[in-house]
Amino acid sequence: MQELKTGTKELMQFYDCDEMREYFRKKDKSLRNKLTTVSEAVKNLINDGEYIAVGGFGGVRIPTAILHEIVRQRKKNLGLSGHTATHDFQILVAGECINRCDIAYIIGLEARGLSPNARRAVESGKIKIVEWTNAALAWRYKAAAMGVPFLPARNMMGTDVFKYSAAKEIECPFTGKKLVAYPALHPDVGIIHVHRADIYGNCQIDGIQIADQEMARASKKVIITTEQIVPTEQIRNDPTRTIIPYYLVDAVIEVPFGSYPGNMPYLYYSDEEHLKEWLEVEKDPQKFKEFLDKNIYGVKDFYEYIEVNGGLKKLHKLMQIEKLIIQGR
Amino acid sequence: MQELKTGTKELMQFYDCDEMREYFRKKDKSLRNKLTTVSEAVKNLINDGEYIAVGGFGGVRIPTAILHEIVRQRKKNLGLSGHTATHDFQILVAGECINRCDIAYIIGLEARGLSPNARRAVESGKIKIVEWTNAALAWRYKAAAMGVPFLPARNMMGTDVFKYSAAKEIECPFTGKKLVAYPALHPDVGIIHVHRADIYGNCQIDGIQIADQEMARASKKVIITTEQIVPTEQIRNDPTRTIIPYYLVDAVIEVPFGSYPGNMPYLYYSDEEHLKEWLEVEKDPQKFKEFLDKNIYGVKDFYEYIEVNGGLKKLHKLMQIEKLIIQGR
Amino acid sequence: MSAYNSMELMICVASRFLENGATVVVGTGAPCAAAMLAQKMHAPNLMAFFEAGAFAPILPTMPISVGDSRTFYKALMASGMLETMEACQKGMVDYCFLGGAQIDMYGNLNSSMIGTDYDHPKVRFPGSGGANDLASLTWRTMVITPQDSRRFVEKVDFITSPGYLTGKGARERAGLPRGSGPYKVITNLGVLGFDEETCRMRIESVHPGYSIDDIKKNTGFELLLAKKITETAKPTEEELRVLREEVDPYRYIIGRA
Amino acid sequence: MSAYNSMELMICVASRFLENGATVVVGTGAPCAAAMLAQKMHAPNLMAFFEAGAFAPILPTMPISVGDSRTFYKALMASGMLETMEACQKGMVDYCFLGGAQIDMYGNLNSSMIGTDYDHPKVRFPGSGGANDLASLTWRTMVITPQDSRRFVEKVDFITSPGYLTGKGARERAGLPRGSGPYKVITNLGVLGFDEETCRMRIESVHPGYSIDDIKKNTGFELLLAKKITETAKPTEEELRVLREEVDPYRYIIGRA
Repeated sequence: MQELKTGTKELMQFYDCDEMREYFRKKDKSLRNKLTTVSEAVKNLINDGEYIAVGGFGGVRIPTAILHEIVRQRKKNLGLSGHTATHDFQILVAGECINRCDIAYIIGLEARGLSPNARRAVESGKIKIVEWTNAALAWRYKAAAMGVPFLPARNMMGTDVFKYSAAKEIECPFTGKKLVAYPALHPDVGIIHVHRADIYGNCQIDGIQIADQEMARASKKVIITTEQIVPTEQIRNDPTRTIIPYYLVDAVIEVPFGSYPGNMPYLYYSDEEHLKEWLEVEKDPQKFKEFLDKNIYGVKDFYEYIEVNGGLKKLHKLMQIEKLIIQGR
Repeated sequence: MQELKTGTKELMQFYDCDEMREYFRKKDKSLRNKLTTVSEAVKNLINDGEYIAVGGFGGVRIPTAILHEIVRQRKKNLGLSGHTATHDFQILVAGECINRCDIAYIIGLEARGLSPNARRAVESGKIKIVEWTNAALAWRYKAAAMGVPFLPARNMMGTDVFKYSAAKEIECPFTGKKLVAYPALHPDVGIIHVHRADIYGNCQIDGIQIADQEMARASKKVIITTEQIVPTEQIRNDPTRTIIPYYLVDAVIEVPFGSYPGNMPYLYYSDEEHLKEWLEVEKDPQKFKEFLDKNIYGVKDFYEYIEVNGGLKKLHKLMQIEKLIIQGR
Repeated sequence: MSAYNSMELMICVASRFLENGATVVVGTGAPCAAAMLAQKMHAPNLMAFFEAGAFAPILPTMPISVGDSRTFYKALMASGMLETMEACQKGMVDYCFLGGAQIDMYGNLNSSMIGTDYDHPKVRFPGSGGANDLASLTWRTMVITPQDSRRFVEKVDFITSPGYLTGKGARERAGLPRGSGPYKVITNLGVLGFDEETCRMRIESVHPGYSIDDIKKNTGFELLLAKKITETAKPTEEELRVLREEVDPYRYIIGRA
Repeated sequence: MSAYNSMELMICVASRFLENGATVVVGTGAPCAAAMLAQKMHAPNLMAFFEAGAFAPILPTMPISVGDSRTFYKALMASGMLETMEACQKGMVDYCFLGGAQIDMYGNLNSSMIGTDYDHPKVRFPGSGGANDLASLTWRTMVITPQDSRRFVEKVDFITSPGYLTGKGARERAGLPRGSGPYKVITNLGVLGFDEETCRMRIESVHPGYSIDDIKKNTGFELLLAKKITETAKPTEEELRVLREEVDPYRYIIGRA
């Protein structure tokens, strides 16, 4: 028998699978119109202290309008699943909305560099963190989506990521092999931006889905923003394409260009100028405060945010970059 | 600590996950033309004694041409994953090709009744069986597809299905709950019929995929029959739709109407007359022998099999039934 | 009031248990007809999953397989088998419908074999398919079955799908999800439920023209009696019309009685 | 022979290790450029996975995120993150490319933090992302990194991605897949590999213009020497042309040197 280790950190978000069954049993699964507004969705579905998960990949297919509204409504003490959380993390930290995070990748914006403000917040200890990896968090969603309390895997063992996680080692009942066990992760609220949804919340995504298929199935509540609302007939004409079925969803909001300044595959590329501006102004807290007033606190909705950053002309350029008509990346 | 039970049957197909890693490492993953014929694929890729899995759902999207060829080439002592194995099971039993089966659902053809011949074979003990369920076998594929030696679940416990299986009970490391552990199932050969594939084996399926996504990823070798070969450009123009990537696949054969007499969603319905004939003639071993000669042993390929059963006129009718133009089911 | 056959009665009775907004995994045959009838009568928002991966189709006609193309005709999602099974495992699905060759007083079902020696069965049936999965993982198992004492037995030869196993608390002790189990058994003679204290089968309503004694005589174990036993309401004209004209116009199912 | 900068050299050298028919998970930056260069030079059948779910794209330009739309442009499959990770876990993927703030003699990588107190790091970095996953689950980890003794350290402050941990057999004892581990470390000074007996880092080739001593001086631990140490072959004219004209015409990556 091998020595089995256990991570030293406490599990910050875990529901017993029988409790979750009770919850999902009671969830209203009727086919009802769930159209609402960004501000209503955030007000009604996201409570201070809850644990949220953000779809997409940090700067790709992100629900920016919801993230800004969380900041604008000054939500506090949220938990976050930091599954490649880049610009999404940056926004939530800017608003001082989160106090704990299961991390796989935070602070950075991939090739763009690191967020000075997010780094300060994490290094100061204002945000309590527990270590995981991208696959680990995705498998944690998958366990929750499957309705089991854990899933086994073969990574993370032997490293400090395991040591500062809340994972456990187990022994395989068939092979005797040492495996890592990942506890199911049920976010209180999952927030996802998609290409198409109907008014009930049946959703289609074009291109990679990252971990959103699993995350939507794992979350207690799901908020969908969508590039466009389509008739349910369109969903029914191609049901193979449905990636999130309506009964998981609590709110649907049509937000054209809703992933801006993130990339929306097949539609528009990320606004690299604006993302660079974020990283730049964060170096100076005063400038950053003015920047947030201008871009988030001082604008009344997502249209105005886009307007402030170049409006239709900017969007047109990002569409042309996405379609490889003009150069950029 | 709870008492943990274990199924009483022996695991008939299990590979250690590190052995499978070595196997998959060596598998040729280059993008090469895999077009071949039904008879070559069966000759080269299915060996006596190997363990096979059949895609689709017994009488829906089944690779009939391959199944007939297995019978025609008189393959022996095959193992089978009986994941809702209906007409597929019936064909393989008719050819006396299988000697063991992990069963979820066998012998029956759902609402159509039971196969007298398959029943005789199982009741006589000629086919050794081990009990599972549809979900259990699908989760076994999924474990293999994920590269882990087992997956936990919450069904089968407390029943005789568990007792006569090779599953084990385990205790959840996070909740202390009793769970069932399903060992990974790596078929030696997975055989799947799809709507569209390119010459390399990139496949699309319209409508439900049953458990083929998992099974293709679990199998050591994969044989694809497809209604049509499409240019790779078509795959690349909609990569969201790819359900089986080429590197899993060993052989691709274009077999139009390849699921006949099974249903092929969106294209043609099952041939209920012919399936009824199967069930009827099986009652009389002599008549059944003649029937098999006529339909399998005595025909040289799949075109001829369809010809014997009504040819284009029959196919046209099944297409009209599928499209709800004429009544039938 | 029109005449009706026992299949029509069972389907109508079953359909009434399916409330609007509920979720159900249906098979082929009577359960599918019951779900369709419920949708057309009182439960337009009853959502049907099929075991092979379909969700919320607009069924154009009766499927012959739980995986055939009818099951995802104009569906909201055509996914895979584990999508359905995992929705059940997560507690998303209220009902399933099962049958079997034998059922005992705890609602345990046998669809595997007759005989006492596993390796030499007297009669071999198909096995679980998805039945064990649905009986384990949905909240409430419903059974539609003809009633006779060879089918309603003291002890099933093989437990394929778990009812309450050996009685109250046994499912949970076995590891099955908390609070799930058999709900109603709808036969040609009446409706049977389960006593909350003992988890044993009890008579809850008797179909018109039959008596409590008829039910007891056709049952191979001792049945409990609900506190109040009612007479089953007959199928209404409207139920029969919808069932015959819209749900099963070709009498695939209702022609079997 | 053209002049070349160190980034161009590292990309060319890395690309030569990627044989035709191999599978690789690539990130953004130099690894992506190395994979593209290999495909255009000698390995048209080199198949690239991206961590967020893309497989075998025809990259039109350098992606800035491993999840952005470039990564599945004209791809053969656009799936999800676990599709890639599980392909790795199954043993389907030969190579991954990683970097880090620190690396030790066993190829353990740190991309999490500098400092000794986890809760009060001196400097906090992004963390694993998918790095630990790829280092654990692909067969061979490749590293492209500038070489200096603050980066090549005796002991990393935090093991984010497993190298050979504490030496031979340690990965397997920890539970990681058998036979996997670090393969090559490509720096601006040379190519380092790993000794088969001790799993310690060793010098295998030295880039033109540098010496074994230059490499040793820029390394904070004792390096072993391969039996035969060669001089790295310079980038060829054709490699440089393809890299500059086809792979990275806007000098996103090669402009960083």
